[in-house]
Amino acid sequence: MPVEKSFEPAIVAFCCNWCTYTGADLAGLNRMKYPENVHVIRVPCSGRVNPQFILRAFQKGCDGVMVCGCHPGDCHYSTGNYFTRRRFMIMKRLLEYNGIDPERFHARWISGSEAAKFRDTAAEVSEHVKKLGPNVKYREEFRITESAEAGT
Amino acid sequence: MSEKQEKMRQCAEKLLRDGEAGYVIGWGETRFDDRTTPIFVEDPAGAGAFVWNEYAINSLAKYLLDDKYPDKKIGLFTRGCESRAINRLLKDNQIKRENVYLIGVPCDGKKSDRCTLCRERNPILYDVLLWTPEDDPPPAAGRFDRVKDIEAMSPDERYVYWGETYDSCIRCYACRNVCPACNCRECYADMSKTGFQGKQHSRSDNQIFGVTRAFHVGDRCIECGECERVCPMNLPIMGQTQKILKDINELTGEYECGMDATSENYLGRFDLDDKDEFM
Amino acid sequence: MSRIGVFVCHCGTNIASVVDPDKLIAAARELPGVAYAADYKYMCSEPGQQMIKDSISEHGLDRIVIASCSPRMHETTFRKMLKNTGINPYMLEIANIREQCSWVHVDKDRASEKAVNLMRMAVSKISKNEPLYAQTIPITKKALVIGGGIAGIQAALDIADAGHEVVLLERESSVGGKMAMLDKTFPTLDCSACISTPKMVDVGAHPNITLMTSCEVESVSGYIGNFEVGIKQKARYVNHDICTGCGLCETKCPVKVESEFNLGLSTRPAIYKLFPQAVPSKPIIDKENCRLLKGGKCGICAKLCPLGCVNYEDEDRTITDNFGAIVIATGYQLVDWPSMYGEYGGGRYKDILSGLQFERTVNAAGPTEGHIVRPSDGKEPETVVIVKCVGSRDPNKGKSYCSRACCMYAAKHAHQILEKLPGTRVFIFYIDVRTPGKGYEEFYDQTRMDGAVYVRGRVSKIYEEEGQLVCRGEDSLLGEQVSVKADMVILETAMEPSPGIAELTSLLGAARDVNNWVQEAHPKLRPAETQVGGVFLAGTCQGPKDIPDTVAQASAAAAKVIGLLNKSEMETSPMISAVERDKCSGCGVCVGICPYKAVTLLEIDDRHGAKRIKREVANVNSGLCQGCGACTSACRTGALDLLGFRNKQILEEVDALCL
Amino acid sequence: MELKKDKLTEALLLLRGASNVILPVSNDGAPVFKLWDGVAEPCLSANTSLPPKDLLFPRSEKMYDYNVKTGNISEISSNKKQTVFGIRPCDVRSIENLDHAFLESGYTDSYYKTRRDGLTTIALACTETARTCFCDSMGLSPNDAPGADIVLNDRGDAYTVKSNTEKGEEITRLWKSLLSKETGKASKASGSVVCDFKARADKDLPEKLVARFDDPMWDKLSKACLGCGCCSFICPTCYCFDIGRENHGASGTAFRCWDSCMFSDYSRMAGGHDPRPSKKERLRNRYLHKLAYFNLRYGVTLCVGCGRCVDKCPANLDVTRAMDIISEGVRADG
Amino acid sequence: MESTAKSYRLATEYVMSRIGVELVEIEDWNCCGATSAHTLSELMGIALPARSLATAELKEPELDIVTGCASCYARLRLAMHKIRTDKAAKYLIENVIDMPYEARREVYNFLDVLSREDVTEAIKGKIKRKLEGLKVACYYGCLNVRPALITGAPDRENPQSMDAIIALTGAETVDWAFKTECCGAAHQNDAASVTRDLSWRILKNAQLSGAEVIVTACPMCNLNLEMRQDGYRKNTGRSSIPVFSVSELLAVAMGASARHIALDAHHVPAAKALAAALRRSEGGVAI
Repeated sequence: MPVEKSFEPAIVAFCCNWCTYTGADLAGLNRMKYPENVHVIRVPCSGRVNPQFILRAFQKGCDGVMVCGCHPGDCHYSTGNYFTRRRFMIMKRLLEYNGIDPERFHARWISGSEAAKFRDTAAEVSEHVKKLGPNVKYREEFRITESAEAGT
Repeated sequence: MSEKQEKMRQCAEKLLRDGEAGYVIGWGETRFDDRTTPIFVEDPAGAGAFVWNEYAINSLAKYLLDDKYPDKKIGLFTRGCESRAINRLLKDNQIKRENVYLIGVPCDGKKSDRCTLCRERNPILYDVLLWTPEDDPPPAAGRFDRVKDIEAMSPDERYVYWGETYDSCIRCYACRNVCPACNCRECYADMSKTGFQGKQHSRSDNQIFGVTRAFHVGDRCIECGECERVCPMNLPIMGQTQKILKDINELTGEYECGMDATSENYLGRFDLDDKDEFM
Repeated sequence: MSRIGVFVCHCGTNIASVVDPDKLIAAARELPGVAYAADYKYMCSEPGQQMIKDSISEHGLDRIVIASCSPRMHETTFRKMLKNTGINPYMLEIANIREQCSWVHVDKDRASEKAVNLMRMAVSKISKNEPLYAQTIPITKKALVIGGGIAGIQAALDIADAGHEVVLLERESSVGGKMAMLDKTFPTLDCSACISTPKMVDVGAHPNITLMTSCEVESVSGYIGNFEVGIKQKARYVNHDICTGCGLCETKCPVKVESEFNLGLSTRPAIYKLFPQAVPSKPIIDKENCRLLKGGKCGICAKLCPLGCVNYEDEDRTITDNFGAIVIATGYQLVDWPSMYGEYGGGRYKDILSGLQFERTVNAAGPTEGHIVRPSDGKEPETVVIVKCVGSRDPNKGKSYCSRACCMYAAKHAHQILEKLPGTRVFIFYIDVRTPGKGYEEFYDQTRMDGAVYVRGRVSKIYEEEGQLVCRGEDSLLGEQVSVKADMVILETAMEPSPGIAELTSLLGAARDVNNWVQEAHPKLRPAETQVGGVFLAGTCQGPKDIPDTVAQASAAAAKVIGLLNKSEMETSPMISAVERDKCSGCGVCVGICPYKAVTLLEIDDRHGAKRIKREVANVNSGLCQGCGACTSACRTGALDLLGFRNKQILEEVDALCL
Repeated sequence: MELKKDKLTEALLLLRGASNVILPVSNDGAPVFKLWDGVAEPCLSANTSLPPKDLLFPRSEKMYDYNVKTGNISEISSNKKQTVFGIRPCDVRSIENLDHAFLESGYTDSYYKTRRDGLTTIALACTETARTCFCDSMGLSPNDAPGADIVLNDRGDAYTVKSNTEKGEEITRLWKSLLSKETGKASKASGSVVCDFKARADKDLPEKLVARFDDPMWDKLSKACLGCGCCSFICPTCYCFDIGRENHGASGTAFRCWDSCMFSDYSRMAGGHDPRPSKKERLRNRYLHKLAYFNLRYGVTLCVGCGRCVDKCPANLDVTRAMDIISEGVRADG
Repeated sequence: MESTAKSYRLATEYVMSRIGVELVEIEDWNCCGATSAHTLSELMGIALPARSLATAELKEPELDIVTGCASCYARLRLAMHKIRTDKAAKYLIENVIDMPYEARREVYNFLDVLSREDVTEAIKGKIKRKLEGLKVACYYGCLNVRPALITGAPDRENPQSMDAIIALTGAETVDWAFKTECCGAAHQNDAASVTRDLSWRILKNAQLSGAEVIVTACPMCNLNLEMRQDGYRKNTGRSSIPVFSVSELLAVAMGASARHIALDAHHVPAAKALAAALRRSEGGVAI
């Protein structure tokens, strides 16, 4: 068996434009370091994140998913994140109920000034997901069979 | 039994004869004694086709969506479960109350697994009540029992449980088509081009259908159990929606859908003091 | 097939020292739809932009991906650049490979790999982009100012002076607000009425201002530039068109009720002016207390009026008007301390006054003509206790916030007592003394020099014994219990938003904070705006503040309004929600979710089979929608989608990450 | 020839040595076709709730991989050998019908053909019928499966083995050591099974149906229909599919998967127009396809009378009602 | 209740038996640990009352609990509240007391019971003579109302329930400021001077507000307010003021004789004040 390359997870972070995306930019400005495997998708508001995006991410091969927005009360659009909170309180539980490991999905409030929190969250999620290994649950079938065939 | 059946036929006949309703939806017989099928009677003379027995199981409310803009009222035999479904449709702005004539028929329980969770035998909404209300069944202990059973499993066990369940799903969408909470003009699952739902029959896509549908109806489910009754593969579909209901109950207290036509759905509103786990 | 151009910026060495631009270029060329890829040292520079423009015409590109710094930095720059290239400015995506890649990673290979991922995500997303076009909306050149206190007066005057029409709306029968009730203003001690009444007269006389007193907002629809507001004109029972304000009617009215203006310290008739300097200086009849209107026999005022102004048949009316901008200036009220502080007697003791009651007492035009006397027996007090932070900074019983103005007016009250009744002993119980303002600290110092005794601690109980008020509390500096026998106690109570603020803000779609103050759009950078376009904020409706701050904010709000009304039309962002009516079933879940009331149900003509029918679908008002997308996530069927962030665009990004 | 029942496991193991064996096993008492693991007891008491059509026409099937940058396309085909054991006469006929559709009239579906060539069918004649069965009304017999490679008939303690094809002969050779001479008398009534229920499938049914294309009866018949795809997906002869793609950057995979003519998106065209806008048109199309169109094209009725749709329909619709109405000329509400 | 609060007990029994209420003593009850236990250990402070409550729940599952003592009330009520709201505490406490306790029934103080509509009605019917003109300061004690989260008392500063009960006797209650002020009973022994100051100012405010007698709803309060009066007299030069329990006034109004309810057991002579009032109203009825 060939020596396996150490597992690098693919993590997607849906970040609202006004708080978390700004916080992530600030982390850059401050030259903070976090793992390369966290990729930000910019959305106007965490309320824009349709829970179905999360399913799609797991299906297509993401090993971890984050949804980040402004703290409740600070939403640029005043109430968007209150809906986010309800949606993902329910969705997170539903995902876990369906067998997705709790550590693979995280929702977090990160403000535009909380660069360190963004860095820490990215590092923490990355580390957890790395420990769990590649996600196979909800993965697209054809690709799994393909890689399985390629492996044998 | 036959006395009630007679009342139903008389009521339907009168409605049709007086022109109060364009047609009446009820149950009619099939070639098997232990099965009925929904029938739609327009002719007063045909009212004799309605039957009322322990096999009058199918919920009729969803048929109202086939005829959302009727010229005359639609008569509908309405039990507890139908009435909650109608509240669902009213709340979702899918039908107009003045377009239906609800003939209340308190239910005596049917020979169906879907009735085991029933808590309202009597219609909570009707225009006429044909006979005295029945006693509601004792509060179903363990409304969420099976959800608890699944919650007790490990994540991997849960994945296997649902994975195997969805392996046998044939994606016939009977669950969706019978569900009063599934009242979209067009289901997201019928629009594979939008990218949310693949058409392929794979565990992954089946699971995504299951979870997405649960999320779409979870805070709106009236727990009528029709989805499970119609499933040709006997899948525990309500095990998903009830999970959401259970969580909502735990997060904000007593939550039940279809008890009125105005309460906002859980995910359609928020509370500043909602529990927060995302700090 | 789209023709995508990918441009990789080095940002000097900011990007190129960590991320290998060659790798990005090579990877980009492998991607479907990419027709051209190039890199440059500074894409945002003049030559960089020129290079992009040249490539567009040379390679026939129809959409552009730029891998560079954060889109928050240069998205607008590059959009502007595209304006004259024939490519729609929204056919642009930016891959953030600086702030979110080269600056946060060290390992060059991995960082380059991630940059490739981010670039690929942008390329995938842009393959689903579509041209977007900004709409323009006309602007009604007229402003509505809600609230006729000093904030509303100031805002109205500023807007009117700039040449725009203003309607100033006041719930009471006169403008003036709380400032008209005050005696003197700190720290200069100029007479409040002397500085506010001229402004009141000005708003009454300004050709551009329509004063609407005894009015309330009943309904609001529309959006920035185009509000339609229903205003309820409450019945006044006096025809103000002919009334001269002679005051004859007030003299013989047999009814005596507690005066609101004097906070119960005196009485007024049922036909009354709010106070002598009221603007408009014309009376109204209080229908709750008028004998005739309550069904009894009277009619004296009608008989007295030489002009026949009194009309007992008057009714509430609704007036509808259109406005381009709205200013909320509804002010504050003081908390109902008796219901919060049982330990202060819960309102049982007559000689405990609120700060505002004391203002009326010490005011020469007030019920005691400015004599500081006890309401119970009319005697001058020898000892006065002033308690600060009653209801403020008290999360257990009142509000957790600081009411900001009390420290200063407590000092002012002490000063006034010591000035008018030399030799009086004045004790001020305080938690902290906060004096951030010009001349404030000096004023406080002076008050202490004058003899006011500051005791650091809360008063735990006030009770009456032998005709005096015993104030018990702790002197936390001495660490001892203290007890002061006072003849009069003044409670400097907390401010809270005016009643009705919840209803008004929900009509306007504006948000409130946890304490019910109207929420500003941004606490630092947009303090005079709400998050609703075209709705602005002035004064204490936004939070406790003193007069100078109130006036400053009112002028700031006015400046915003003037800026808006000076335009004849405005551009709206095209990145807003859009409805696919075919898919929409009209369930209406989006309506309740929109914080801007931009989504409504609209009845449209349609067919159902062969039948012509009417059905309801969601409709997005492009003037109101701010593009948050919350509605789109709630739309099960996907009939609502957010332009610029469509479902399929985001899904493409997700897919592209997982290759 | 006959195969003693106590030799059945041995016989199946022999088969398993040569190909995958698919046979009905019990799933909570209901028989379902499964890839045999060599251990599970075959469950042969009744027909399976799902037909074995996915052996030839999988629910989802990869067709080819492609790359849009390079233009490369590589076809994917499966030529696994499979033997299905215990398939009933109706399902055997359904495979014959699928053969018509996929292999005849000028078009050969290569994906189907590869699988079909690799498939051997060992049928088991019915010993009793379910109450929803009406195969003998549809021109086939529960007692025989002439289209199968081998037909077994239950004789109590043994099965008679009849080979119809070369593939069948191969198996009898494989089983040689296990087969014995028929022991004359049948110990259990077999070969004389009839369906209790009769549908009215007269010879001229296709023409009659087509003639009544615009009959109001379709309205009546479809009213209770939920518009789900249950009947299509459990039907042994429904073979509609949709083709989709999974893209991964420049490369991707094309696949096909089952579709149902009862679905609202089935006949929707690119511009949004749908010639079958409501369930009335969809149900009519399905019935006509089963009972008329296929017959007019290939000379056999597509419906094999297995009764699965009658059994499983959530609204308890019954295809035989349409046949009755047509044959008797009665009105739908009569 | 057997010794220092004898008259409170006798009067309570008298009143309750007259209106047909049966009080059942909790079998094997134990000290609630009031005033000291919780300062030593929070757990002990809850476990002690919880044990008595658990016993009551076990032996008399259908009965609510009532106590005539403000301190006991505060402790019992806290235990009930804790069990109902804090699952972790419940688990811990049940382990300590080795008994299940679900807190199904309510814990009331004596005033709650007397204020029940049916009880008030019953008392009304049993009042035989009026204490016309007797000026009463109702002293509720701090722990009958505090902390509000636990007691649910509607008004912590100026409660009215006892005033309403006393009004039934024909006596006149005064508006005064110390209804719920701490009397310091908890520190009678360890900080006598604190207790002294606290109780003196209660006595003083009652007198200055025109009260002739003070009425309490707690034996500890009652004892404490009475015992401090010698010093009070000497130090302030004021006269002493009789202190009764709420039951005593009710009992007297219902016709109990002084001997009946051991009125002579009071430290501060008590019977005289009542006698005067009775004389005023009934024209010379002896007590």
